[in-house]
Amino acid sequence: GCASTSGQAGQAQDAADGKTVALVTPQKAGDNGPTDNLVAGLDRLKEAGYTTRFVAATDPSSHESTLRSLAQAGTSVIVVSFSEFIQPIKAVAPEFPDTRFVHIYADPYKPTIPNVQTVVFDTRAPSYLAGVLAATVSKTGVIGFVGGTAIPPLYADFHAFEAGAKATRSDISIKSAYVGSFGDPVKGQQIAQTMFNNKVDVILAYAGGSSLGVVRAADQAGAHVIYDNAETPETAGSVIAVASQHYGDTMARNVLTIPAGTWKAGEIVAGLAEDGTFLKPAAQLDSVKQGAAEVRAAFETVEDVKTKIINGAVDVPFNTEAG
Amino acid sequence: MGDFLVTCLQAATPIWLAALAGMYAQRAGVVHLGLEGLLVSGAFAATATAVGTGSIVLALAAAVAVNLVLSALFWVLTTYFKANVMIVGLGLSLTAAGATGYALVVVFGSEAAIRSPIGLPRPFDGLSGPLAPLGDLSIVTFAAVVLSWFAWWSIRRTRAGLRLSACGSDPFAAKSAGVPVERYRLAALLIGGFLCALAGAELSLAQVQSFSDGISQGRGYLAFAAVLLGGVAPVGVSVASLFFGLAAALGIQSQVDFNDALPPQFVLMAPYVVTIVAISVTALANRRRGRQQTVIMERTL
Amino acid sequence: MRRLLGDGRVAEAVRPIVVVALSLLLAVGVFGLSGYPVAGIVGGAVEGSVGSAAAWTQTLRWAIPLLIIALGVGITFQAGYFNVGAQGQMYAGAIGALAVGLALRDGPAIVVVPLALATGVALGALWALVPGVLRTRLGADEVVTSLMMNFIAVLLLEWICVGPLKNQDGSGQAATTDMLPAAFRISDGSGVSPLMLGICAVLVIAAVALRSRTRMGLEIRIVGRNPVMAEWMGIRSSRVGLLVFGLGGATAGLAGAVEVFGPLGSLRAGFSPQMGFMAVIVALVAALGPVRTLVAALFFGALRAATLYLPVVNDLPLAGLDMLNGMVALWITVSAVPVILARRAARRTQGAATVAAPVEKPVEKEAVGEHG
Amino acid sequence: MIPRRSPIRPATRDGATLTCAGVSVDFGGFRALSDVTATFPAGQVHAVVGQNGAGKTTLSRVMAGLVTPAAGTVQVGDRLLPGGNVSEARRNGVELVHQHFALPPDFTVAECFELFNGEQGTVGAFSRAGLTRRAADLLAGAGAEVAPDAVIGRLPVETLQAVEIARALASCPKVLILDEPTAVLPPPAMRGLFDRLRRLAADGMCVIVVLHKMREVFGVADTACALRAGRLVLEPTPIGELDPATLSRAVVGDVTVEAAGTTPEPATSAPVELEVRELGARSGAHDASAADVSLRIRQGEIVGVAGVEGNGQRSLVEAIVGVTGVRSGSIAIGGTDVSAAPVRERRARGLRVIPFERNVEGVSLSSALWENHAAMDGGRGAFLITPQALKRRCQEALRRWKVSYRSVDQQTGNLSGGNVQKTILAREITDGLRVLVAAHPTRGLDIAAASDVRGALVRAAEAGAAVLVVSADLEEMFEVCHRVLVMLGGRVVATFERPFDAEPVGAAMVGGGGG
Ligand SMILES: Nc1ncnc2c1ncn2[C@@H]1O[C@H](COP(=O)(O)OP(=O)(O)OP(=O)(O)O)[C@@H](O)[C@H]1O
Ligand SMILES: Nc1ncnc2c1ncn2[C@@H]1O[C@H](COP(=O)(O)OP(=O)(O)OP(=O)(O)O)[C@@H](O)[C@H]1O
Ligand SMILES: [Mg+2]
Ligand SMILES: [Mg+2]
Repeated sequence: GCASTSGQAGQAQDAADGKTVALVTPQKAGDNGPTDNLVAGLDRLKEAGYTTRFVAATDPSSHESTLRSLAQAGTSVIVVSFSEFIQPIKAVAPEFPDTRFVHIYADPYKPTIPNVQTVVFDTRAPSYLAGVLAATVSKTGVIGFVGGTAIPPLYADFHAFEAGAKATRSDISIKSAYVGSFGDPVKGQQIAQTMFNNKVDVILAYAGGSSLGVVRAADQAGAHVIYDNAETPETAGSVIAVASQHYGDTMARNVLTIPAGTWKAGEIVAGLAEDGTFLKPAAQLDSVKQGAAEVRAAFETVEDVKTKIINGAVDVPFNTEAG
Repeated sequence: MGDFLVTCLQAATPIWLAALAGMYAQRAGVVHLGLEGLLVSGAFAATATAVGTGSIVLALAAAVAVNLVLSALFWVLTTYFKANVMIVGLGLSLTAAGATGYALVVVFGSEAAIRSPIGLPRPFDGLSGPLAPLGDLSIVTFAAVVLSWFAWWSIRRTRAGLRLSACGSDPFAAKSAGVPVERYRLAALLIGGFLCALAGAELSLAQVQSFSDGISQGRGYLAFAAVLLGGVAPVGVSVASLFFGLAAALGIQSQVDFNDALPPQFVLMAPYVVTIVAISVTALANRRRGRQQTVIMERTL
Repeated sequence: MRRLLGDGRVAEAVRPIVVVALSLLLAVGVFGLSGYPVAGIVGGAVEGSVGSAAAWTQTLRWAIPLLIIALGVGITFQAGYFNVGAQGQMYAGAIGALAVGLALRDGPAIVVVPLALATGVALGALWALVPGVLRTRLGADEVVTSLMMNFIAVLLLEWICVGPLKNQDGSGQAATTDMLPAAFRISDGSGVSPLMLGICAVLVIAAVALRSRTRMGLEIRIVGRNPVMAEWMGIRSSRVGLLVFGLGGATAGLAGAVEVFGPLGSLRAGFSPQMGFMAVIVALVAALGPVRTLVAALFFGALRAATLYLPVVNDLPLAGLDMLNGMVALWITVSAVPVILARRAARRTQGAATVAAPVEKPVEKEAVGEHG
Repeated sequence: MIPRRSPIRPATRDGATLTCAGVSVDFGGFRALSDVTATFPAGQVHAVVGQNGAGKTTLSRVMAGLVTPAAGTVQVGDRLLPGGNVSEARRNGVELVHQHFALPPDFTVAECFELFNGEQGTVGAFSRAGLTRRAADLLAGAGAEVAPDAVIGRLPVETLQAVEIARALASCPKVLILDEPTAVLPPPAMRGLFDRLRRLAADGMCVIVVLHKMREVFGVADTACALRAGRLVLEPTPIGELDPATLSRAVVGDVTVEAAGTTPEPATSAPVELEVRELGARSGAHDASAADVSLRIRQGEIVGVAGVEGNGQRSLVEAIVGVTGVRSGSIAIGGTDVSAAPVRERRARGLRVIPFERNVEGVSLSSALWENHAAMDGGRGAFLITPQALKRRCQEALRRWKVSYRSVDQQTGNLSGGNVQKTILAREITDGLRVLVAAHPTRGLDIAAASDVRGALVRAAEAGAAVLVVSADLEEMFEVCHRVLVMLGGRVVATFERPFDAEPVGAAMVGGGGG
């Protein structure tokens, strides 16, 4: 590379201190969901004295070059999120042994790459719990799943959701649909509305930006939503629970192990047990018009199942196939 | 059933209004590929203003104002600077997408969706009985019904409409009849800007009451397809748009009902496949009826 | 629908430069006004595109697919068809090439790679022939159909990546296919290799030859400007139409195949989402001339490299760069510059003119492309 | 076609004198008109003549407000018109009937009337019934038999002209300008038109007609003026003070126009080069289907097909050329059946064509001259070409045909109509020519250019080609043809041999008896 501008020189300087961290995500910020969550984690690193940079690399064919540019610019830690980055990391990480890579939400690399740490987030378990919750609180016996795009992790989440619901109530009926985009709340609303018109009364929304549409439809229909993003004032009244992940916290914690000297390559698990992923009652649950009490009651079952999942008594299926 | 029809109408409304906009433009001789951009800019302006002022009237006014400016820009570039209509249209769509995303960051500090405290009024909210589903429809959907009638009337039953159509059918003839062709084109584009402002407001403020980056998701291009599918005629364009609404609602319904049967990607493809088939069938029918496109001499003035 | 794509006359070489420069200025002005450091942006852009060997590699890496697609798009436009489906054709080509590569993953590279690239070319052409046949046989508008074919291809690619060709490593949650064997790759991840540059050189030479040394090139231009006259002269314009759709699709398909066998090594859902549209702009900036396409592709490759590099050194939102690309498209066909220049030139030579002044767009579909 | 009967519409408004003072027009630096000053008094028919590209159309358009003059004024009566304002011109009673008609092809006849004659500047709601009724009245008044809801794009040219004249008269103009109205008319219809113009002038209207043929000028006009290269070389002069020779000289300058002369008779033993047997073919909505058409043309023979436009001539020509399929019967070139052969194969056998519309079927206006010329071996020839060689070939051909051009790289659309026609001749009349099909070969050409073209046809025949001429210009056909067939409703209804007599031929064209 070259270091002609002062910005570059400054970065190189920081790199010498091991204090620059870059976050690369495959989606733009602003989804109020995973990406924003990660960006919040980045802000914590900034507070901790890191020079931070956030890069939204929306074009999969640019992933490799973005990683390479960052590494060449002397970035000391590069955090990437989601499985889109598996192949680019495999290609780039070995070229820059002095740069640490933290991969949030992916399968561990086999064999382990010495400068890559993978944080495996288990979102299946909270999906399973969401199925338990939905089946418990549903009055109609019909529940729904709304995904963003139809991709393997969401298929897996759906299958876990289905299993949780079926295990709770064998006659439960489950509808599912994919918006086709994580950024189309309008269609999310129409899908949810259609589901509510077809007897669904609880939806697990795993649709990022499109989930807001699901919430709006639920407001209209007086139905319940298990939400995948951070709560906002708009989600009051229909969101009964949040099924999400502490991406940002986990990321910040893991990056901070580097100066602490405890960083290790390979696999780190962030699941229910580690509080990396969770299903918890909505903070604004009291504003839900009907059934807040039932939801609270249902959470006793949920906690019960959660314990069983953690100690292995309940097996959450893992199936990334469609259908 | 009523619910299903309401979903059809909701899905159709933005496409419908944008398609009417495209119809006016194409009648006047301007192929309008900027509909997508105008949808986004209308949606953004409406939502940003609603967030800022809390007034739905101001929100609509802002959407209209922004779209009038962009439509005028379209006109200036294509008419005065003789830029290629289609490239400018596509460029407008791309620029609007980028500019609204950029403005989100600059004005609101993040790329996050902005949420409006208010939505479009729903004139029949609170009805009970079989008409209850109508309560879910925003005022813009009803406006679309009225405006499509207006489009029909203005195009088919007024001299101004005849003059507008002449600008597209044979600009030289129009000019010979004393029609100020460029001004009529500007008028058509401005009407289109207004219609797309309503369509954009419907997208962002009717149901989801928020604007997020890329909210129109290609609906403007479907609207353009509806213009051609509907034979650039008011009734045909309305029918084509409603057909797209129906296709969208059916797509959703079939996902909900049989998601296991078919990979979701194929269900999501349906509207596009349907469009191609419909355009081809229309073209074939026109060809059968001998309505072939002929090379028209462009007489210069 | 046949359309005019600019009237390609005086100062044709100057116009794109002026327009692009103005767009850049305008965009940088907007960035500056909204509080981003102008010097940092410009510096970063230069550094990311031409500032180092790595930057040059990046510029070439993005110029290659743009060039390959734009050469074909240019041919299609020359014949008067406004095919905006390069994106979908590129995906079709990528899918076809990868499928062959994976199916024959144990075969010898010397056989499999050419076969796979050829499959990509064929599938790209087939994808383009859908709108092509509908247009030439039924008269269905190619803008709409090719646009719709793009949407379909995006979903098809997504399905391929999560369904039939899904990478089953680990828990199988990546929306991507298996990697091709390293022996099959025609470049490493940097996306530039002598072989790929060679392919580009061959294509540019072929396009130049097609345009100025073959009867086919001549007939394509005649069909593009007046299909009726072409028919009367014995040129079957619908065949030429199919041919150019096929050629355009073939190059886009090749670009997809080259992406997969070069920098990517596997298919990823939604890769290079703007490539097709950018190639249209490249072709138009170059006024459909092959050599100028090369220059324009390099420029837009550099712009893309800069665009990708800027977030590495700056906080500029990605949307701002989309806006910049959009603005280039917005002004790119503006002909105010040549109109003004032509008027000047005419005023100078006034009186000397014995033959009429230039004709302005005499036939509706005339004038895709440049003259002389 | 429907013969026009009594044109009964009187001018209900007084005419007015039209005056051009110092009118100049620039087209991007090219001076199309310079300093034209002329007065056209009311109550007369004024002829405007001039070569192709002389500026006749431009002058008409300036008067009608369609072109903004760079300098000068147009005055109607005592009212000065603002330059380049059609509405004002029309409000002051100036109507222009265009050379190529300006009616939107998607419109119905009734809609056209409303477009042109509805009140300006109002939204103007109307009902369909009202529209149709008004149109029917106007059409009846103008003696044109057209259905008000007929679509413009499907009407034959002659009917279009009737519609255009009806719509021009509907606003009771003071000044009526017609740009080359005779180009599309057969003789009987032309006579009808002239009668009508005379009557309008008699009623006080100022009628200005752009014409090419001396006979027409002397047949209809009260005054004539001539344009040459944008200048008025002959002021409107009473026709009595002029004779055809003087006027011709004013038009073409000092160039002498040679007559094509009479073609020598071909030997009766000469082999048949083009044979059409019981042909059935249909070209499209604008033309009658050719039905049961048979004709044989020997080497050296020129056969004319006369007829009112729209009676199957186009179907016949397109079937011979091969752009329209043969439905029944057969076509043979040089004894070989080519009924199913594609265009390029027929051209390879020596078929050449001068098409109906030179700017549509003949050349690509925005292509370079050499490209248009190289199109001659369309679909054939070697895969690789050498542009330099093609340019040289084009250059030689254009020189031989005395086309005035600057460079073979120049856009074809920059040439005037006559020169464009010559580039087509230069491309089509080449070695290997065996059958030449010439449709309206001289339409719209000035005297000099037209005579060149006729000479070319004759020379082609002398060199042994079989020539088929389709035209509505009987004079021209009588001059060059050995035989003339008349087509009506897609059939050959009569055949005439030398010596020709215009009366029966004209009668046959409109279905009044035959020979
Ligand atoms: N829009 C235009 N731009 C440039 N030049 C033009 C334009 N219109 C006409 N001209 C040129 O002006 C000259 C006069 O044209 P005009 O149409 O008036 O000729 P004309 O006398 O009507 O010829 P014709 O007998 O062929 O109809 C021609 O040389 C023509 O090439
Ligand atoms: N835009 C233009 N620029 C330059 N010349 C033009 C333009 N439009 C027309 N002309 C020229 O103006 C003249 C008049 O055009 P017009 O349309 O009347 O055709 P024409 O040459 O008279 O042939 P014809 O009457 O047989 O169709 C022609 O010489 C033509 O070449
Ligand atoms: Mg003329
Ligand atoms: Mg003429």
